[in-house]
Amino acid sequence: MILFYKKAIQDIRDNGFLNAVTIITISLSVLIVSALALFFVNANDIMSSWKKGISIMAYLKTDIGETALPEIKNKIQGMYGVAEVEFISKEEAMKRLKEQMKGHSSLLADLQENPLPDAFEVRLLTSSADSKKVENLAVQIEAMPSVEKAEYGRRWLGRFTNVFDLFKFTGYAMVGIFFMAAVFIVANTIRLVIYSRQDEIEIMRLVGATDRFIKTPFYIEGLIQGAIGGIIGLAALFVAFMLIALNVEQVSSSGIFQIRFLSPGVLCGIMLCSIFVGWLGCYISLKQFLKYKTG
Amino acid sequence: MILFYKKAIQDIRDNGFLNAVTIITISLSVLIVSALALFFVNANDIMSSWKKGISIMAYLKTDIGETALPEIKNKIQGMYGVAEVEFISKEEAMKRLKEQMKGHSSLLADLQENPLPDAFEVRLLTSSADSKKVENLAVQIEAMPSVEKAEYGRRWLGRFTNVFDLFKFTGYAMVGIFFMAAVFIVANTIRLVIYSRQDEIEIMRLVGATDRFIKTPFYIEGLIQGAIGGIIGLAALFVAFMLIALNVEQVSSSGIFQIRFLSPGVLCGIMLCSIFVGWLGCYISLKQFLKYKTG
Amino acid sequence: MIDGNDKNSIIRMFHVHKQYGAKKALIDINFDVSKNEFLFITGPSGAGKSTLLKLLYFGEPVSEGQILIDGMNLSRISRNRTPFLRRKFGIIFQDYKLIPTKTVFDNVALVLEAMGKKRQLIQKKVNSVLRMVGMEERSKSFPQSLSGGEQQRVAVARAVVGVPRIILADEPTGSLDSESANVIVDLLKGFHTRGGTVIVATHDKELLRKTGSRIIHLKEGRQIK
Amino acid sequence: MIDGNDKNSIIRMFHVHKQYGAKKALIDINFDVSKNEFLFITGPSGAGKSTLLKLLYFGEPVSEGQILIDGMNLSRISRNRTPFLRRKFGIIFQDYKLIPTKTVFDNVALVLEAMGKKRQLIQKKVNSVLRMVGMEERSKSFPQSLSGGEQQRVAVARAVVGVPRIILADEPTGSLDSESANVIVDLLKGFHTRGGTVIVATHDKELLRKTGSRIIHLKEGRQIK
Ligand SMILES: Nc1ncnc2c1ncn2[C@@H]1O[C@H](COP(=O)(O)OP(=O)(O)OP(=O)(O)O)[C@@H](O)[C@H]1O
Ligand SMILES: Nc1ncnc2c1ncn2[C@@H]1O[C@H](COP(=O)(O)OP(=O)(O)OP(=O)(O)O)[C@@H](O)[C@H]1O
Ligand SMILES: [Mg+2]
Ligand SMILES: [Mg+2]
Repeated sequence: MILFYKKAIQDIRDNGFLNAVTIITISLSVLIVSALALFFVNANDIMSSWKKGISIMAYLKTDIGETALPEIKNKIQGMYGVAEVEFISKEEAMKRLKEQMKGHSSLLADLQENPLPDAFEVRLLTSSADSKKVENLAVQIEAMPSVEKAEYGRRWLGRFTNVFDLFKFTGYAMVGIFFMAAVFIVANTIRLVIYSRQDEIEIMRLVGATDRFIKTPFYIEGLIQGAIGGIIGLAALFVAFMLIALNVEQVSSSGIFQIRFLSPGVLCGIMLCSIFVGWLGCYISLKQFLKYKTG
Repeated sequence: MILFYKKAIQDIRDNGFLNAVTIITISLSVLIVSALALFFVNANDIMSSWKKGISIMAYLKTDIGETALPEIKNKIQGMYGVAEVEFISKEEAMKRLKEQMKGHSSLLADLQENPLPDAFEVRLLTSSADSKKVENLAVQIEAMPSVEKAEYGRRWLGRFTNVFDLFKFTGYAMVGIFFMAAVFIVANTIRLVIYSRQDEIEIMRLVGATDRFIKTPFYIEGLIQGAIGGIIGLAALFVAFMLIALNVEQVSSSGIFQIRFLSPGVLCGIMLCSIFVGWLGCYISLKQFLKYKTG
Repeated sequence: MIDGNDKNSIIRMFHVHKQYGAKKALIDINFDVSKNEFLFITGPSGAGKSTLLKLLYFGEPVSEGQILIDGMNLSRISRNRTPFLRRKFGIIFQDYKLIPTKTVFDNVALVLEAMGKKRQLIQKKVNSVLRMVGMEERSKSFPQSLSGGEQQRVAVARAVVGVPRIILADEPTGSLDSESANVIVDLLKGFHTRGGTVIVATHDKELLRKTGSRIIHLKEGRQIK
Repeated sequence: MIDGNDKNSIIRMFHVHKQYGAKKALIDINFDVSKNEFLFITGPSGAGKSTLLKLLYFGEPVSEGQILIDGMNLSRISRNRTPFLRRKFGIIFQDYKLIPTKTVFDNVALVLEAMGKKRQLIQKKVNSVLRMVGMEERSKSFPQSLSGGEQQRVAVARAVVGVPRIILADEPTGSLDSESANVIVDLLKGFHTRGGTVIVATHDKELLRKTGSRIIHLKEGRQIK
């Protein structure tokens, strides 16, 4: 095995140009796929942060006493998909309404009595923030005897959920397509490299080398190339990311969203894929080229 | 020239494997870049459609007579960046408010007189729908003697504009990076192909062929491969698009957004790029490989 | 159908035919080669000499007929076993078939590495055969930087380094002046003396004259007596 | 420094040296070749024969010295002009240098295509030279499917098809039996008779004997008298 490893290193040096091309191609492919993944991860973050704004207002019946409130709160809190429940007294609600109608609050100033009900604002777990789940939850809350009505931004949520779903679907589809394209490109490049070393392979077979002896250095080379290509690709992505991030810092000093790099787990995954693809390209090509030959 | 063309066709047949690899690589590269472009075009559409929702409410002073309205409307309409101006009478405004407060409209039922003002809803051209421009316009409208107050969703707009700008910036950056990566990948592949035909080139030179005689068929091949690769790549994209579009149709039967394929102009641009890159790859590689040789 | 029990024959060919598309390269070839024989195959250009050798080392399958090498029937050999069949042979190819990206040393060492030999042993043996063919000074050169004759000598070194049972030499002195050719002939003879089997395909009359052993004549794919 | 006014010389070499790294392949070579001369270059393996020819067709630049071809000084020739220099030569390479992806016909036709000749003419001439070397039946084959000698004959055909002024033949009969070799020798002689200049690098003693004209001996890169 050590011999094979040495032979692989030797080989990489002997075929400098071919190896450079392979590594560059792998790097670029990794860059493409990981850039896309990075984009979708961040876009997903932003969208998810919007989801946090989704809430259900549970308006209570007017005859509910203050003592019953903790129990109701607990009950709602216990429902599936609920993240947080906040009590909004009718005074608080009126304050908010006034704020909303700022400039025309004269309208409300005429009122002697506050006609608004007490309410609970129910915030949702982001995982449950799609139209169906929200609808279910709202129905469930409305069914509680102490709740008069449960409301949420039905139209807006429907629209947003559609966009979000489409976005996610497209994201998966694109990452999938790009990944496959990258695998093909890398495999193709390695095939070309091995094609141009066909004679060498044939000569090795003719002097009595076993398939294993021929293949092993190629495999090790493939793994090394995959690893180097992966590192270069991810490094390039990181540089590009830092450049964009600096720019974004200026654009969004508001700090509402925080763009972030790929997580260590994903990075490891990409590295593993890159290494695997380096090996796979060799595997397929060798299989093909060795099959062409007799004996 | 016809001779060269024939030689190029002949060459493509003689080097079937090498040509297949080149064409596949070009196709995949075109697919990647155009898929990304398609994604951003559609995402941009959706975001732009949200922009259409942005409007400025210009509340009129209470002492404005009905006869002055057309003049005010015209004046606003004439401002830069304004798409559409709609008059909202105070009765209409009350109706909307009641609708918003549905369930608690008892609150408003008590009112004898409508305290809301008349207003104009000013819709904006999408090109003018960023925070600064909207702000400017709002200030301008508020400065009109007949306008009491001009309001718009300042916070939401700021946030949205940030996201939109970031999105656009990322979009350009990614399309740029991917385009460059694709060009490199294709050039690299062609380099490998020409590398494996180095001996052939050297032999041609030795039997007295001029550089032009050697290069021209490669160039024509490059152009043809670029064209074929471009067509296949775009065709693949179209198929993928149709598959996704069918899926989306079901998701968003609401019909709020309509995803669309790349415009003919963009398609032509991609084809031209693809053809150009096919040629460029040959150009660079041949330059390099011919330089290595003496004489 | 046939069994290789003839203890004295290392190679047996029975009614061998080889066809490339419509082109008949070999027609009904029958001969045995004894252990420790020095055999020439001769005939004009295109007669089928190289093709005959190719069939022996299983570079191509036969179209018809049977070949036994050291008791193994080539038509029944599995893909996994071919490398071991090939290690019985040391082959000097007509076009040398050196690997252009490897040095002279590495080209020759390859045979021993494929056999799994130890590094020190490889070093020693390769240097010794390169000295025998007069190429030890060029061991770090690449094949393209060698003259035709030098490449041929490296090819010879590679063929003998693994101490095979049979040497197949296709025009082994074609690019060599008579002096260098003598070195190679002596090398082959020495190998033969030490018990090896040698098959040489050539049209070098001088070579035939110098050695004077059994000759198989081919013409247009047929064996002529 | 030197002018090519000697009307009778088509090739002149003045103090030519060629060095590859530390290796001196040619040392102080001086000779003239007259128009319509038939010249042999001989010497042992690695003497520098192929290198000498390579310098003539400008496959490599000289390290030192001057070469005049037909009055052109090679050290002053521009890159654009080299193809036209090379068309003065028909070259039979020691390793043939056929293009593996082109048929025999296309390999030979290439020379004429590069010169911009008409299709019908090409067809006619290529078929005629292939007939001369006995390869007209294989014109649609690819080089790998030819025997060594057949490839060499195609290489000869390619060298003569463009009716060059000078033929450089590097071991042109190395892979050929004596009969086929005679065909090639006759072809070269015919070319010489019709006014061409021929330079043959070889160590085939028989070939030297058969022709009997001026011989330049090389040894370890030096011209020996
Ligand atoms: N792969 C192939 N496809 C088609 N024909 C082939 C192939 N290999 C060899 N031939 C033909 O078979 C015949 C015998 O070829 P072979 O190489 O055995 O000749 P040879 O005796 O070695 O000749 P030489 O002395 O010229 O090397 C030739 O006519 C050759 O063209
Ligand atoms: N590119 C190169 N780099 C280094 N050395 C070289 C190169 N080309 C040739 N040589 C060396 O120069 C010497 C002369 O080589 P050349 O090919 O001219 O020999 P030759 O006379 O043709 O021999 P042969 O009869 O074997 O063909 C040889 O020792 C060879 O190794
Ligand atoms: Mg042969
Ligand atoms: Mg030589």
